[in-house]
Amino acid sequence: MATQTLNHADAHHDAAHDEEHHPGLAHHFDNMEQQRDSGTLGMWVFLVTEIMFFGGMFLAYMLFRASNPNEFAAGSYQLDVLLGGINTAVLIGSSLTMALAVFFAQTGNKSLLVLFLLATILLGFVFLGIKAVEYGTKFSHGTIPGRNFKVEHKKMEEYEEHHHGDAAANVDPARLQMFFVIYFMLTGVHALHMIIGIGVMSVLVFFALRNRYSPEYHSHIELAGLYWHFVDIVWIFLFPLLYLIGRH
Amino acid sequence: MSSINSPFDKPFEQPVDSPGGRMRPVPAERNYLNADYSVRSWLLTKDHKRIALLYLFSVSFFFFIGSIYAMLIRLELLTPKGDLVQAATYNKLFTHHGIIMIFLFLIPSIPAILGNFLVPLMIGAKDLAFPKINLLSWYLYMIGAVIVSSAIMIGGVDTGWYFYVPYSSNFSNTYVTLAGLGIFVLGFSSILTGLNFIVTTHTMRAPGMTWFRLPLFIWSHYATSLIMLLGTPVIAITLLLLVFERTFHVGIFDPTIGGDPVLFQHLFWFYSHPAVYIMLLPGMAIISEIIATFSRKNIFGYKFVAFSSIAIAVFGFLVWGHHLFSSSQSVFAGMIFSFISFAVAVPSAIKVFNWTATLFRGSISYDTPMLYALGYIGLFAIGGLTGLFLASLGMDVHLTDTYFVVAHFHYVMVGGTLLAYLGGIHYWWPKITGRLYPEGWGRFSALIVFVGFNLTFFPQFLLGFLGMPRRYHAYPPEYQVLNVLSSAGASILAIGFTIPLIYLLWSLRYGPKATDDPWMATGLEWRTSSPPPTENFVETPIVTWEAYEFAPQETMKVVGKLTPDDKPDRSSYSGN
Amino acid sequence: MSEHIVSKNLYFLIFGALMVLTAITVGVAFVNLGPLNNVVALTIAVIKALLVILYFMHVRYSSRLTWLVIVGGFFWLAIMFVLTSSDYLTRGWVSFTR
Amino acid sequence: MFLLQSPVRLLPEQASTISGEVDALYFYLWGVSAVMTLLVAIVAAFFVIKYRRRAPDEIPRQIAGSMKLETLWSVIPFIIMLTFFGWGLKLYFTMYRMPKDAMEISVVGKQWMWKFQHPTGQREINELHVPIGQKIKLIMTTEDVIHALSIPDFRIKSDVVPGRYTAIWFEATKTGRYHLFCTEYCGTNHSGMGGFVEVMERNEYEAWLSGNLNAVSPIVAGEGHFNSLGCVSCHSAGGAGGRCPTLAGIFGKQQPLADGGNVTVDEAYIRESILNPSAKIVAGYSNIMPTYQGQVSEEQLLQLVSYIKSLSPAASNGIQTTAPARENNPSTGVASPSGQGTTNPDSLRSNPLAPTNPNAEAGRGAGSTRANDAASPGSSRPNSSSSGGNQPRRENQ
Repeated sequence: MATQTLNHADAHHDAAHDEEHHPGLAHHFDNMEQQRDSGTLGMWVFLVTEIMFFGGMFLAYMLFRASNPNEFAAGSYQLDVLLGGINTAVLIGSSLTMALAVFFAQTGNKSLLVLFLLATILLGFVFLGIKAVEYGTKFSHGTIPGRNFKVEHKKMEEYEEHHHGDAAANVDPARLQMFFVIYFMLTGVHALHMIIGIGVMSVLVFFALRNRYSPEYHSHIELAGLYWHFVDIVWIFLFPLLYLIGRH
Repeated sequence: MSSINSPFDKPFEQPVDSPGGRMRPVPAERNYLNADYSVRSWLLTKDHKRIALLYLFSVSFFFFIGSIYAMLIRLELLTPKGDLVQAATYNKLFTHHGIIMIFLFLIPSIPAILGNFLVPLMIGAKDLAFPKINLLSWYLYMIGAVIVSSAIMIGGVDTGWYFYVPYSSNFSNTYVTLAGLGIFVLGFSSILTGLNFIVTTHTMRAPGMTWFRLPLFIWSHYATSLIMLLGTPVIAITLLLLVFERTFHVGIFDPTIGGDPVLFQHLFWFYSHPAVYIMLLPGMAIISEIIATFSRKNIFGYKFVAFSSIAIAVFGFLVWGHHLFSSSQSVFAGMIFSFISFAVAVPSAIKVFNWTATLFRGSISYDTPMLYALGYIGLFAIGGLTGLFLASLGMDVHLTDTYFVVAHFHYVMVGGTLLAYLGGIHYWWPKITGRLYPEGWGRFSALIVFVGFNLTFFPQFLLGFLGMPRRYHAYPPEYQVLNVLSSAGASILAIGFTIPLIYLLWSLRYGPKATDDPWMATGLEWRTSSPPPTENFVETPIVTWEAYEFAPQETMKVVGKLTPDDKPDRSSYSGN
Repeated sequence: MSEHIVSKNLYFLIFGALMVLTAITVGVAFVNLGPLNNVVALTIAVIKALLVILYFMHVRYSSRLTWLVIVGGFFWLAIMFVLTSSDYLTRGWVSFTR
Repeated sequence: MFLLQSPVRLLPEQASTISGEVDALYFYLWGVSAVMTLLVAIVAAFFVIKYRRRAPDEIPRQIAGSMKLETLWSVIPFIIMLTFFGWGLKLYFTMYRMPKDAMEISVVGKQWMWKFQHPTGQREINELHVPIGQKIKLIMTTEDVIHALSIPDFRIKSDVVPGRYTAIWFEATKTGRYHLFCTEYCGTNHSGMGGFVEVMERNEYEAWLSGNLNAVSPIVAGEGHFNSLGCVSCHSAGGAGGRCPTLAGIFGKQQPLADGGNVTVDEAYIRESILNPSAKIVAGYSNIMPTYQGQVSEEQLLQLVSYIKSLSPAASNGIQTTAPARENNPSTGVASPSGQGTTNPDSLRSNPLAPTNPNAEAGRGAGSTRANDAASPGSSRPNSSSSGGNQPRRENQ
């Protein structure tokens, strides 16, 4: 009879067989490597969907900036480049701490893993705090898109002074709003991703403290790292595109 | 039982117990259905087969809700005057019909039900790569469905399923925001399903299951998943922007403060055109399987059919602008989009020709799934070819937004996808439930569906060329006769959909028990018991035969011995 | 394929490079280069993103499949941008007055 | 046969110059589709019958595939599709490339009605009267949501998008009443947003125009807005531009911009310059113009555009009404509306195309069921209900 049956363990490498008993191995995977590869691929595929998600807003940014260049420059001028710059540094710093957390997960150093995860969370909160301050300023000036949108006249005058004599630099206040729509949508969705990331990382700290991770099994940390770095990359593009146009 | 059988042991090795080989009694054994009967074991299951059944119930429910809306629409259109319902109500009817059928039925139907059930079985895996995410995707589907349903129940939506701004953002007084959020959530369900399929196909294949030994079902689902992953985020952000615009009046799509309504159309169709292929490709997946099994032939030009799925997925992303030919899009862009739209027709044509060629010198049986598949080929050919009318720039100007478009996409969606879905449900019914459905009733209802479908939608081509616009509550009296024909067909179609519902439910209790492989098919899913055990296979299968290898016994390879080319290492995907 | 462990020093090096590039991009923004401002800002941003992807996200040491996934993602983004622009940039080509 | 004798039509009227071309493509497409579908269906049916299963366990000989066949059935359909593409493209250019010598009618869509204004100033709602044998260009926009204007018997259609101008043109070849639909879903009464196009003989059209004496041409009306909004104080129409660019003679020309680019002055640019003046500043001028967003309606905008176009005689589209209007109302001072209603029909009459147009139904309409009642001159007056197909079709409102 042309029937093939195989002893389960024979189908796999010996190494795989050893790993079968790892508590972190889900029942439907053959071995840890298959499980880790699946997780990594899954996270990358998820990040691709994130690229497309932010991509829609970047497309809107591109088209509206192309049709309202002066308004975008003027709007950008009204953002605080210092706070934006600090936030960029904070986020890059948090990427470093995240990378180090992965490093210590790989090398099995539990206390440093927890420390750097906490550092990442802390930097995340610093970023969100600064962002909140920026949002607060805009709220207090009424520069919030919507029916009650107000132009911050002081900043506008500064901007016009900065560009005095340049005819093309005049700004239609109604369309200035479009910059702030894009600004709030992009930074808001980005901040939402930060908050989710902080939440995920808090869970990881909890798991790490309960000794769940080892050099063999730490893909949660790696995947959270990939996500966090992605959020960092989005900001790397947002910073020059939102804060740095119209400065010269 | 349930060791791994080669595709051909049964017809040659085992005496057939009864004519047709259908009646072999299956010992009562543990399978995924009888493993646990508690409600909790269903609602918290991580078994892909049980999740598929959860999807089957919920998706079928919404299909019947959507059909009721369709019947009401056809009833209203019996007479030229808008006399059954008011205009505002009619607008809600077609909007609800569209939203339910597209987002709650067509998009999840085949991938989430049959795909979920079969992808792990066909590649010889125990489950999808992320079972919890799979369950999460069903819950997201249900949450999205509840949000959409509540929007419908508290007052409804009247924007059309495509939510064109500025009507949806600044003018409609209906529950657009709620419906938009519901579809946003449904989108995530779809993304997670796609993600699971992609990863599963890459990392979970059984030893020896190389890419070109995969059933074409898997290739098509892989292509479908690509679209789900790359397109759905864009509709998510588009709807989010719409909800923002509607809630805060921020003017992203409002021209009076520099916004652009056509940008919405670009973003919307960037997803929604490829979404057509989310609905179409899984249907093609089923047809490939059915044609092969019921003609006992390997699919003619396997690689062409496999890569045509990928080509459709890729080209499908390049053609969305053909929905904007008369929307003030630039003429140059129209030219590009038109050209690529014709290019996407080539892989579809390849599939149709290859299916037809597969029949050549086959051993063709006329079982219900095959009848649906043959109907599919004809109707999909008409649906696809009439799509070319709409891709042709000058022709589209006259036909767009008329009933011609309605007829065209119903030929593709109902004549194509829905027929394939019904064929697939019949084909895998023995595997899913362990029971056989009554064949005579199956053939009869397939015939009814075919006739009713053509009567419903063919007159709409004529109506469209005459100029009858879509979404019209009342219409000039000279269009009445064709509309009456269409409504008459719709009632026949409704009967055709109701009969399978009845006899399939009947078969759950009274249907004869199914053997492991009632059709003498080749896929791995037939190499395990019907219904399969929770872990799918008692032993991990090792694949040494090609897809659809209906080889006569004497030329068959010795099954079970790995040749040097067959890499048993499942994770061998990485790096090659 | 066992996983590659990147050394700590490399992480610090990348971090330093990212900070320097941030400083440069801010500095350049205050100099008027005309349309070149955008080019410079985006080029620096792309370089920074590449550094993060290649080293912090270990893609330099990852399988070809990972590369394919990433390249595919950005390719699809490009499709969306290019084809949408093909409408917006050519609106004036056939004007209604001609 | 029942279908052919009943009031049911299976084909739309061919009532414009492009109808025939569109129909030719349509039948070509159906022809190819029918051949291909039948080919697949017949071959499949033949196989299905010939190779039906004869024994329950038979396994046919397997066939892998054929590179030759695959190539054949990829390349041949693609070549056929290229003909679809080319023909469709040619037609599309015909439809959307506007003729120079067209009469311009402005169209404003609004939930749920169509508002038309003739070059001589007559306004209509949901009815459009046009002369036969005359190229007519519709310049369209909307006050609220997206609509689409469709005249199936002319095979033309275009979306009408807020914030933009779109245009379609046609030349009617047959008198009669033709449906006019809104085909882009626009809200509750979408299916009620439509009416009829009444194609009339030239002399009847003139009679119809002269029945409406107190009409003000859009150019004159536009000039009125030009004065009352204060545009004239800066953009003095005579051409003595100081702080602002002169508007005389600019239409259709390239204007250099302050940021180094160029812009062709067309309807869309004039509109944008009124509503968003800072968007494209002409080189050498400052951005001092205030926006008129919210101060002018879409109809007033269209009239302003007409007026500014009339200042550029070379580029204006050579329609009969433009030149007399400007000559009779020199751009100084307010126009006299009384002169308008009479001048323009005169100018129309002087048009060589004006007398009775012989081409109406001579060579056309063989297969149409509606030609008979629609074509006779007497029955083509507004509101003359003729065949079943021409009855006013809505009950509500």
